[in-house]
Amino acid sequence: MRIAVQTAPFDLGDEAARFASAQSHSGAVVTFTGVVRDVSGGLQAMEIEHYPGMTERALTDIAQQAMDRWSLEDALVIHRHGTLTVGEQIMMVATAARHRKDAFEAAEFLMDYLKSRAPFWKREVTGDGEAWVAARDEDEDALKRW
Amino acid sequence: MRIAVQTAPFDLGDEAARFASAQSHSGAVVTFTGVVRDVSGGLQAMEIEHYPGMTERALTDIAQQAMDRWSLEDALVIHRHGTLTVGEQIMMVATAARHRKDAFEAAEFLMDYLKSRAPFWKREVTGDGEAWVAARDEDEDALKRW
Amino acid sequence: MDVLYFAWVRERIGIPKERVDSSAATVMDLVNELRAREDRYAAAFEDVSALRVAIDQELADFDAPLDGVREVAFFPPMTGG
Amino acid sequence: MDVLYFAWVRERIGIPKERVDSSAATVMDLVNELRAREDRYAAAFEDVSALRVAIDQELADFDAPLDGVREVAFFPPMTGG
Repeated sequence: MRIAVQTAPFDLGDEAARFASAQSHSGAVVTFTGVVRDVSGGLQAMEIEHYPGMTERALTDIAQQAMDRWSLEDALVIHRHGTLTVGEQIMMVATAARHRKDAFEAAEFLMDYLKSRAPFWKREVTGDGEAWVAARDEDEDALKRW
Repeated sequence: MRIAVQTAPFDLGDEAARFASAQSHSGAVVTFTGVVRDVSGGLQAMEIEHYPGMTERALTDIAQQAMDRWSLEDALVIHRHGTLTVGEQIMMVATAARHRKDAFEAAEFLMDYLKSRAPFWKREVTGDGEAWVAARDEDEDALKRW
Repeated sequence: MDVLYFAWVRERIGIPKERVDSSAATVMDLVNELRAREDRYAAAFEDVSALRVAIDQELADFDAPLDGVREVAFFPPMTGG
Repeated sequence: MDVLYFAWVRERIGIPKERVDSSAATVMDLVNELRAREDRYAAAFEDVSALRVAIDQELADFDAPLDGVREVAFFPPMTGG
């Protein structure tokens, strides 16, 4: 299990390949990658603030819950903070399990909890100014299925 | 949308990175990778037979169904055939969408259909001989949720 | 028409493909014709509930008609992924 | 104790962190003490239903006791991922 909170970019390809090759018993590897997207046009940057100390604790706790709840061999969470531009990778999770159902469900669980329970806050910078991204009700609702 | 049926190995890292970087509107990229695993010990090789012609048609049809059913920007399916050894990557799917729910669901749909509706047959070679892998009832049941 | 066999169906029958001249109306009629040929066919088609069939490279049912069909394939349930 | 502010809570109050000497029994008591200080605090804590709180780096409720607590943080709902 590895948790990384960093400003530096990461390479999805390298991380996915390294994660998959480290597994000796897993037939199924799932990855999720979040990318900065310009939904309404004019996005110049995405700034991500976090709570140093609590962030690592929260991500470790969420990943450990996933490991306990599903038959996982391994889990990976990488989340960036700082200033990102359109097209940059914000974060990724990866899960490895014998069966695909465990790998998929655990990856979705990690994403749902990470979205609403890890202390990150996004701010969008456009030509018109800056605005904090509002939490979505559907992200909070997504937790109810677990 | 890309479908590849091949004997050659593929590089999960390269494929995942290339797929993700080709998307301009997607915030969410999910990948699934299947790896040859030695469940009961003594596996020397995994032989994968397929039905040339029908395989490409079936995978294209499954991927097109996923594109029609979810808001996907893109989908990728790579599946190998021939002789593979433990630890080798058998296949992968990737999906890209604005929202993670679409990307996750479509990837699971692709996997469920690919498992039971694409004409591949696995044979395990061990020191004791060779045996065709039997289809699992739970894989057929997995189709019912879609 | 061309008749193709895959996986253990191919192994039991001993060939991957053959040309069959048949006036069978449905897949099941064709199966019964093949069963009557030789023991190896009877063995391969012993339990059709354990088999799947594709007509012109599309999955089909055993009661599907064969009129105009160019290619029929028999195989066990698929195990990809 | 240390009191931390993040995202727009930090912006409204104007500082990321401060030392607060308080005998508040619960988080809500602390919020009321802060509200009474200055308008910028009153603005930040206007609607606590729009806020989240962490006590010693664990998410908590506004009625949680503050006895022995070293660090309290206030912030809007999280938007990671």
